[in-house]
Amino acid sequence: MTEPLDYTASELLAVMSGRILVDGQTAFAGVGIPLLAAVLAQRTHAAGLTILFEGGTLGPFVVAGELPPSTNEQRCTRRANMLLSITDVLLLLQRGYVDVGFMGGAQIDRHGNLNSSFIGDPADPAVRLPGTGGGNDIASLTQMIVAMKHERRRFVEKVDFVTSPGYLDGGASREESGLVAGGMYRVVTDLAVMGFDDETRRMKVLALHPGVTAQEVRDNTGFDIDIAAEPKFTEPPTGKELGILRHLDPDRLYTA
Amino acid sequence: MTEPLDYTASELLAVMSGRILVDGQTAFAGVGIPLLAAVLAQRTHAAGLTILFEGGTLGPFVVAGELPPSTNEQRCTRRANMLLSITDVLLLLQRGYVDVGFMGGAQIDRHGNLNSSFIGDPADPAVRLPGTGGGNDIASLTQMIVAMKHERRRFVEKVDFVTSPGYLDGGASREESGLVAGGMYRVVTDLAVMGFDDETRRMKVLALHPGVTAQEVRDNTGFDIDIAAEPKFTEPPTGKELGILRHLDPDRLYTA
Amino acid sequence: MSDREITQKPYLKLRADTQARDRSLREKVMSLEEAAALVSDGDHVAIGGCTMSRTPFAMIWALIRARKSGLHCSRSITSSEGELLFASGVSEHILTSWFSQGIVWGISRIMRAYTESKRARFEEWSHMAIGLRYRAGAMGVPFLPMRAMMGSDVAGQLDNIHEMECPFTGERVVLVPALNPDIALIHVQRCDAYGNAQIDGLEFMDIDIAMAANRVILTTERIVSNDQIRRAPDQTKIPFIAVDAVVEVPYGSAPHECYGVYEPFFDHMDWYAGRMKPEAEAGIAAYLEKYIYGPADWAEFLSLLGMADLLDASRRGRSIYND
Amino acid sequence: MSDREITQKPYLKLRADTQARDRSLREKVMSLEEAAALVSDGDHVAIGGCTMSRTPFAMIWALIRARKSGLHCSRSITSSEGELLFASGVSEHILTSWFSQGIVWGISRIMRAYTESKRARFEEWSHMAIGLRYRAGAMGVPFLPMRAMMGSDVAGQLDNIHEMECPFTGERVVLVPALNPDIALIHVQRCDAYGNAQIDGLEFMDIDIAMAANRVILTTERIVSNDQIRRAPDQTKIPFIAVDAVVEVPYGSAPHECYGVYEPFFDHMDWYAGRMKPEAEAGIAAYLEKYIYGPADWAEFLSLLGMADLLDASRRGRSIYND
Repeated sequence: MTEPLDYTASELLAVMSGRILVDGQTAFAGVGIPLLAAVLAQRTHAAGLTILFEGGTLGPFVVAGELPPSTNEQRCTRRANMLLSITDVLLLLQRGYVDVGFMGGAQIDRHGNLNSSFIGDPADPAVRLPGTGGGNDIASLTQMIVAMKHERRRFVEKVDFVTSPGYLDGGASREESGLVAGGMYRVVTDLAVMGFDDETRRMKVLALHPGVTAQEVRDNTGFDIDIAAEPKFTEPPTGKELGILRHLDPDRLYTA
Repeated sequence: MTEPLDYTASELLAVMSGRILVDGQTAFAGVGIPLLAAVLAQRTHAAGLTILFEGGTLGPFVVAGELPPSTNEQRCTRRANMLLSITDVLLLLQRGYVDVGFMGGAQIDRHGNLNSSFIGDPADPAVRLPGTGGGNDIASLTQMIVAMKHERRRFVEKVDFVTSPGYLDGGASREESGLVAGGMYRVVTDLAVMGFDDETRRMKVLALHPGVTAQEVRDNTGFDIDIAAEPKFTEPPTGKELGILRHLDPDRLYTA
Repeated sequence: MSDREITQKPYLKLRADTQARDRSLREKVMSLEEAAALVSDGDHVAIGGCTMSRTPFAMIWALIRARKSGLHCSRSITSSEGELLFASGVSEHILTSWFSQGIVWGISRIMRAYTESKRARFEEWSHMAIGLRYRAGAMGVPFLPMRAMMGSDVAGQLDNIHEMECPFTGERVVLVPALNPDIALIHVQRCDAYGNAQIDGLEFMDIDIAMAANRVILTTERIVSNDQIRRAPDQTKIPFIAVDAVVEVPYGSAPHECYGVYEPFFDHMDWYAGRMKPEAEAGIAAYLEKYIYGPADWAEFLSLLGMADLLDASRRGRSIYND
Repeated sequence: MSDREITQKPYLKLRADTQARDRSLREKVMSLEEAAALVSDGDHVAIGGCTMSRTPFAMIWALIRARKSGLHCSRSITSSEGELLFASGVSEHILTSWFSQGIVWGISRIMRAYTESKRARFEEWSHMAIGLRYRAGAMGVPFLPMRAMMGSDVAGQLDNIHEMECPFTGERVVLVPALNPDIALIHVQRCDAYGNAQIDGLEFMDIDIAMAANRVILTTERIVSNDQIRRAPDQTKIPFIAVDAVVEVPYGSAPHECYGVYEPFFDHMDWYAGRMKPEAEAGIAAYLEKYIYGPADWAEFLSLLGMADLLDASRRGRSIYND
């Protein structure tokens, strides 16, 4: 066994969420960690992964060191297979061409609802956040993967505002609201990989990252979260994975 | 006064309907007489007329001697300003960008309804005609000009089938059906120019062509049609107009 | 006759069918015959192009040769390919807005013979209604609203059209249901081996048809490299994720036209129309025998059209770029 | 606050307004100042592009200099141009899906300051909902159906959104109302003097916005001949019939990007973001003074950005065609 490698929390996040993507899938990716993770997946186990950006790009090539600042700049389009209008690329979600939506999150609750609109009372918020963008559409129409930092203030019992729907109030409430397709699939943090119970739709820990304890997850989660008595552990990031990430983001814009 | 010029019924039709078009208008034109008439208008009094084809062409240049066989061939697109999908060019009608629809007709009734679908009982027709194409859409959403031969079997009390709506049963029945915009504006034949009464929406003669009598129109119309006691007359085709038409259609495909 | 209807798929079924397709970037090049095998009897087959333009003629030719049956066909406007589909027995149901060889040739005798005798059905919708039905299918919604068709007998004789009042403005609109064809046949000027397609000139309804369908067969004048596609991704009109087969067929729309490559083979179309005049059904039966079933392959079909016609159609076709 | 709402026009009014426009093929070239005069206080102004891409920055710059007020703005995603619209007092209402300078610069302090104090309103709709609202406007229908927004608080806090059951499938869909802006501001790579516009790269929602609006101002990197447009009519994305003003403004999206011509002026955007950090409102007031009100003309504004930045942004912009 060699020495464990050094990596940042963001690098861990990118590696762990990238591993969830499957070869041949079509994935809507946000910029930052999701994009890094998706490109990492393409260059490791999922060469046939198709990336889509909500700005209108289908199947681009992301140039190392030229990561796009949003999904809407020309950097997103280099050597793409197709460019579409925003509305048309989002309609691919609705038509069912997209397997996975992959984004970051500011605040999430036990049923996987995401808030990126308001902290506090929406009518008189403590913080007005930037809003949904395509988040609501993507979360409504795909299997979602969310990558985010594991902090108590981000993992809350109930979000202040449901910007991007997860399982709403749990159980069958998502389907009953009219959202018959998609749903929250995985939440990946710097501590663990979470999924959702098939019945209750409550968040549960599927695996802890190397060296993380169940107590650490509980301490950093603002609600009661299910963790197996003998939890599984993820495999640590490999040198190859970290090397690809550092090649892609040499200035550590997203992986500092 | 010079000798009256010789011209065919189709040439008369093209000249008379072309004159109705106004400079600066945007007109949806079918092939055949409507297209010839529209190009004639452009080359006489309406240089700023914009022609649209239901195949998806906006503002084309029609080459003399290369008249398109339908609105969907590349001949329709020469030196056009824009090509759109069929659905999008038809949506220009719905959005309100188009002033005039201009087409031929197989059968018309006293309220300006057009039939291009069935002769006889639609459930067991004597003749299955080719159908609406964009006719229904154009008639539903623009001020319509129809150019057709004036024959008793074509001008009927009530069409067997309303393919392209005129004023339906007359009066306010068109608006009441939900068709709040557009309506039949003019019917031009080889005998006369017809309009519609503002109240009853019944067809009436606005002007007879040179040398045509009111009785001739009545004899060739399958319903009781209003003609003023002292009818107006149109001006005969000029040498310039006929010259342009013959230049455009040297093989007399549409003007024999 | 419920087997003469095109039915609407529930949304979850539509999604599941799409998700079951291999949408990855993979090579899909095959022969006309292999592509024909992707079409099942009874399928709803949407036909790209319009009238005599970018008709996927070679693919239809292959379907007739493969003796398909019970196909429900749909197309914006139907020309001679519809006559052949009826007369060959491949289809007894075409949903379209207009059906005849072309205005200059008068009313189709074959269309009349088959529909008036009720051996086949010409289901008539307005041009825009068909466009919006495909578009609804492409958008993944069950319907779209429109402001035509009201008051007319075209709407009156259809039972899957619905009127409603807009909840925002109180205005009356017509709703038309989505069309999601089982398979779409589209002919393009060029695409890559993965199915990224570029279309020059008039698009007709092809993009919506491709995105709405559960399977897409592209025939193409030529296959280009994926690198060429990626150099101008804003020129891609149909993405590889929606395509299931790519067949390279030069002159694949003949005797119809392919924008910028060839105009219609007018001499042949005139001759064909004349052939139907004395006895339509016997005429088209002979045509099917000689031109569809007879040739060993597509090149032999083109040979029957003749080199002179091919050169003339090509000269006229390319002339669009002369200015 | 009804003056903070964007209202929907009745169909006949929408048509009458469109028909009253001179849609003929005529020259429409004018200056930024003349084009700004086409915008009335209180208008609903739709802004083309997305985030930092093809923002009609020069036109917004001109509207701020012209001291417009009460504009209702809408845009797919709003970046620093929205901060300037709020801080200048030109607009107190922006309808958009996301509002911040850009992810890498964190949450907009100006957006927060204005919305949290209720001096201005950020009306949030999902990205697709905004796209479909413009599309409904472009199609001339009062609404479009969609399958997102349900269950969320984004829909919950809006009163002009409606749920219904599809009459064909029984499925539940959300209806979103049409947006028909009074005026649209769109920046393009090239157009002719009549307003036939070509757009390279990402289109965003610009085509729908242009067709939906009652008036369109195009700013363009360069004006080309109508002959050039007519040589490739399938490249025209916005037709002259929808355009009311054409303004030639090189670097008209600076300091944002224009696809294939220049990338964002990142140094300036970083500096701008930093300038807001200590005291956002004082920072943007100083920025407005120096960069918006101060310059004699657009060239002087570009001079303030600096030649080195301009060359670097251009080099990066053109690099998309290097492959």
